[in-house]
Amino acid sequence: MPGVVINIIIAVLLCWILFITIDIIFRLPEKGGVSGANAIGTTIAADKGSLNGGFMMGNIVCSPDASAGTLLAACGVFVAGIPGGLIAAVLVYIGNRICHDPGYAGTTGALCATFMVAGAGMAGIPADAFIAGMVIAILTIQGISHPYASHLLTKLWRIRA
Amino acid sequence: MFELASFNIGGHELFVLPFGDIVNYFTPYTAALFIFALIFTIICIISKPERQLETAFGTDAIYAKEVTGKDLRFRRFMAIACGIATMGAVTSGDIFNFTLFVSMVGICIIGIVASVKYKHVLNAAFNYGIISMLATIPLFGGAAITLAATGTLSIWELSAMAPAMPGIAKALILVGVMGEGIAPFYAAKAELFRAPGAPYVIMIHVSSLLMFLRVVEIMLAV
Amino acid sequence: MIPLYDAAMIPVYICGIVALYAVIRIVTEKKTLKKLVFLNVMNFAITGLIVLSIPDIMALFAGIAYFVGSTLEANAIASTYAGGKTNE
Amino acid sequence: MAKVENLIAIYSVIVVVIAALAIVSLIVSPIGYEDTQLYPKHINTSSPLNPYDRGGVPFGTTEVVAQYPQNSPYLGYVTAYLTPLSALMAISNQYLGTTIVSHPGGIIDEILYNTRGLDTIVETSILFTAFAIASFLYRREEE
Amino acid sequence: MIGYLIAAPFLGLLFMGIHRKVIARIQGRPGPPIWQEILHTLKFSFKETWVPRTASKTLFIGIVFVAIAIWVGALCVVLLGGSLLLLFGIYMVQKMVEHGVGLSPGSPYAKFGGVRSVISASSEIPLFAVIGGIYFFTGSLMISDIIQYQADNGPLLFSLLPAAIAMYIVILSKMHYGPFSIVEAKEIVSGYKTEHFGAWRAGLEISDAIRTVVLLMAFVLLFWGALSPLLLIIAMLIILVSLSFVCAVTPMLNPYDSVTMQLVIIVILVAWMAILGLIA
Amino acid sequence: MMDDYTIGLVVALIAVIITFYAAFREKNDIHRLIIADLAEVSALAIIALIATDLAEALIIPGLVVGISELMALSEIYLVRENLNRPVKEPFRIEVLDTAPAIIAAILVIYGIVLSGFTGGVVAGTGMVFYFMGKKQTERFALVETVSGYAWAFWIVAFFIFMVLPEYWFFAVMLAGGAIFAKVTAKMSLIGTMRGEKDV
Amino acid sequence: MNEFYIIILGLIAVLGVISVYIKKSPFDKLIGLAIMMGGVIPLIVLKGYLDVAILVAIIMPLTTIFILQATGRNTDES
Amino acid sequence: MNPELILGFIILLAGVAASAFPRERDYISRLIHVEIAGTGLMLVMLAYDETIAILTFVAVTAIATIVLIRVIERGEPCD
Repeated sequence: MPGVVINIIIAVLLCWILFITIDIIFRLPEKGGVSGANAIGTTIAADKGSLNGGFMMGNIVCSPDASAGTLLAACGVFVAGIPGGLIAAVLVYIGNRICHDPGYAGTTGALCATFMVAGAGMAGIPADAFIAGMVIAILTIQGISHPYASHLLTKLWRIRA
Repeated sequence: MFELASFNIGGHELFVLPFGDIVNYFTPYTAALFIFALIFTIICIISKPERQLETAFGTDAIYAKEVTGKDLRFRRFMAIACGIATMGAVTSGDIFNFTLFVSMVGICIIGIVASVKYKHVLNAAFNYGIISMLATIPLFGGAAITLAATGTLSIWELSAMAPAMPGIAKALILVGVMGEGIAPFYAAKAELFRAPGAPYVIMIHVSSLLMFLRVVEIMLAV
Repeated sequence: MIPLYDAAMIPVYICGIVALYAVIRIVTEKKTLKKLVFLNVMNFAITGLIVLSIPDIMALFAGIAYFVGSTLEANAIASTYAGGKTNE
Repeated sequence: MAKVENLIAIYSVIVVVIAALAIVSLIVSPIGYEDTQLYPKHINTSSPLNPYDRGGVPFGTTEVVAQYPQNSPYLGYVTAYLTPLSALMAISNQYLGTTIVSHPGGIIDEILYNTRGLDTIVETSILFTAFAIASFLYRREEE
Repeated sequence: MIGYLIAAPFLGLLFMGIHRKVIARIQGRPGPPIWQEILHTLKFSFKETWVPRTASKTLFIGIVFVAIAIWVGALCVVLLGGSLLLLFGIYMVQKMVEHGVGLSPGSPYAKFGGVRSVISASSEIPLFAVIGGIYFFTGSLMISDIIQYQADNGPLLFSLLPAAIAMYIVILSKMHYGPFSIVEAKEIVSGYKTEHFGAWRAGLEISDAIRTVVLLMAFVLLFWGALSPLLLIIAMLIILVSLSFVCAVTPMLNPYDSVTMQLVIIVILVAWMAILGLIA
Repeated sequence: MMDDYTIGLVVALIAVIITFYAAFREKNDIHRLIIADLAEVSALAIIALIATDLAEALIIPGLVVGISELMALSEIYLVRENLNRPVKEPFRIEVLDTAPAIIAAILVIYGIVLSGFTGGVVAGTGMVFYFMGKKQTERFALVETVSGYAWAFWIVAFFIFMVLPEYWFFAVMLAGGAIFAKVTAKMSLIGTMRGEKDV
Repeated sequence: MNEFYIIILGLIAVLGVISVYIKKSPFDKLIGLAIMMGGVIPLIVLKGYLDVAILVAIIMPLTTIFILQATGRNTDES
Repeated sequence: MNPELILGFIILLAGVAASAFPRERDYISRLIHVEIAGTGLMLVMLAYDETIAILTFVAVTAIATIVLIRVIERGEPCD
């Protein structure tokens, strides 16, 4: 029982770092990809938030990005090992095209996450811990407090820009 | 192989036409209804519509309304479809199949008048259409209750086990048929019947009356 | 005797509770666009639930179909709410 | 009764009354569910054809409870047959039952096309008629 | 059988003549001779025949043949002891015939006649009460079975009086000059028959004649039982004369009153059926 | 105590009563159309309670009747009110540029695998979505012709079943394929019939 | 295990229904619909009918998009 | 009675009631409420394992939606 909890905490940290890094590398916080993401960003900014963080949150809502890639790759590894992760990456690519997203953040995220989860599996952290971990990680960004999360994301974005 | 148990309603069966589980049959009664439908359908096929005389208001002029071209072909097609559906309904030996034919008659009735361009006719058609759509609830509901309560839909089997069909189902089917064929029974304003094109308009009346006669027979037989 | 919890079930519990939490946040949130952000959390959690319930390759497909579908839906709602294409 | 618009209200009242009577009579004396139904279901969750596995021999007979078994000597032929594609799906995965059975050959095809084929004919004719009405009106408006 | 078929039109036309004569006498007029209707029909048969220019030709002609055919069929059903339901089916098809005759020429008068015949669709509903009552008592709808039942248990006229009254009213609504004959009221010329001339009109008259015979005969057979031919004709005559009395002393109702009257009758009958059902 | 079926039937009948009560109070024609759509749901609920394979075979015709009447009635309504174009100015959202082609492809392929009526409707949904993303109306007449021939093929297949049952395999394939083509064609017509020529 | 799933999913579905009913704007109603489907689709998966679940998950957004075509852009400023 | 069936009945009744007595009288809300009833029906079918019926029903509902949308977007706004 405590082992499971520790596994999940480690998974949360790994997922969090992975998807934030990839999203920022792919310039998600720069601007909203579609008009919906734009609108979400400005709404969050108007509500005591920060604009760039808001754009990134809007992009996460409107298209499968690295966070979705991580989750789905974890799911893929959970059901079918590394091939499952690759299938998930392909499907995330299709999902990106469906959602009018020109970037490759989701696909890259899925590929990276596949190897990360598979590697962690050898180190003793099962894939289902990563699924739970990713859910908690996205909860910290999207689900607790939008102003703080957006400010945090904007700070991280400043580092890159 | 097939023996109609309730032969004292419409006579002994003359001819059986099996389509899988749905076994259509002709008794003297249904055969007579079938022939009526057939005659009126043939009349629809071969006759040209009349030119209805109308007086134009304000003048003494009398002009003839004509049904021509595409309109004519469309309405003839609808009337024929209506006739075929009626023939199916009167010979069907299966409750659900009967309800399907009845709802087809309901649609065809709307179709026959739908091409007329007068607003009041279209209004009547729309309202009857809504009713015929609402009437599918009691129709299908009645058939479904019959199936659940007796384990069969065939009129042959149902008539053999006599009062097995629940009263609820009978009432629902009766109301449903009334809804699909309500147009002629609400003729006080006679919107539908003012539409020109006598052979096709008569088809409306023929089909709903025959449907009604048939449902009375089914209700007595099962 | 059903145990109160099962160590292998902890991910499922986490997903379920997060989903429920997200739903409650959606229902209590006032602004439509911010609801969508919480909806995204719910999608993650439900996808996790789907995949964790049946470990099979088809469940992966189902999860991804669900996720992409609801993302598309969120995208469409947000874009329509914002008024469609801005340029042209 | 004076206006055609009120007809729907009148009809609704009739149906509401009958449905209310039906509920009352159901509560007083439930009509009960007949246990010997046609084409009953039996669920076998471990089969790849999950909700629709009815057993039987391909190209042979399958025991299905039809209304008139004597009427159709080929009853049950369609039920157990799998096309190559559906056979492939069946061995590759456990959870594709609906897709496999909906593919040609399966109990629903058997019922729809063979034993209750007339229903399907009527049903498609209804669709055809309604589309004829809709497309006729639509195209006349276009001109 | 053939003999009956040939005799029926003449008998019917004679009955119609008697009907007119009785009405005239009650109203204090001399009235036409009783063979007037026969002469009438013969005269029409030899007149020039044409089809109006606006008419739908096939329907205009075909409907006349349909009218004759259905009542010949009905006569066969009654004579052979067929299904009562079939007889009433034919009775309802008559409605469509009137409608078709009225609509086919395209003339407004005929059309009004046809539309009015549709309005009086409510007059058919008492028939179902009759059917239901008879089926309830005898357990069969074959006329032969009903006659057999009456031979065993006595006439149905007394045990099923309301049904008999309903059927009487149904016959009444089909008689000329009756209170419910709104389809041929004088304000719309000759109702649905306005445009049918010559041989077509003769055909319609013949079908009317056979109809009169069939309905009267069915009434006697259903509510009294089998009789020898002579007694049958006398019984039919008695009913006819009683009908003529009713026709003579009542005014013709206007369409809406007529429908209302029929609705009242329906309500009474349905109530009676409900009571019957409750007792059983 | 009541069994499952009776409880279900009571629930479904309550739904029917509510539906008809709504129909009784409603005076607006579009609202009436929507209620008619709701009515289909109540009707199907009663059929679904039977819970055999036959029930499914009955649900499918029920659905067809509902959708076809709805279509005919909506067209009659539009003709009666003389409504030719949308009152609101149309606008585009981004996903409609990319999503329809991919999703339509998925649905059509899956529909072909399913075949039969179900497949037809699934593929038809995909086609409707595809045509919604398109700007010009497509070749209406061609689609109609295809569906007409498909219907004829299905009738042929039915008679093979009834008259020459030994060729049942051929008949199943023909029926499944023909009904698929027919339904897909009919359904995709709805997409073209949306007819926004000015967009 | 199943009890947990069913309680959570049932709650989600019912909350979705309630939220559809009490919210006024059509957009909020559509979000409520999405919540409800989020409760229903896993129930289909739990029964083992994955192909059905996939199809429902694909067609559900289509229905939403169809409805969105008629809502038009947001008009109330809130 | 299995839980899907109970949930299905609840949602079906809730949906039918909601679309019969909507809080706002505009077409779109009513249409969305009809979707709820459809979902309830879907659950009932699921409880009885009628999966092909579910597939067909979902697709037909989508098409019925667009048919109604076609009317709504051309009709007069109602209040």
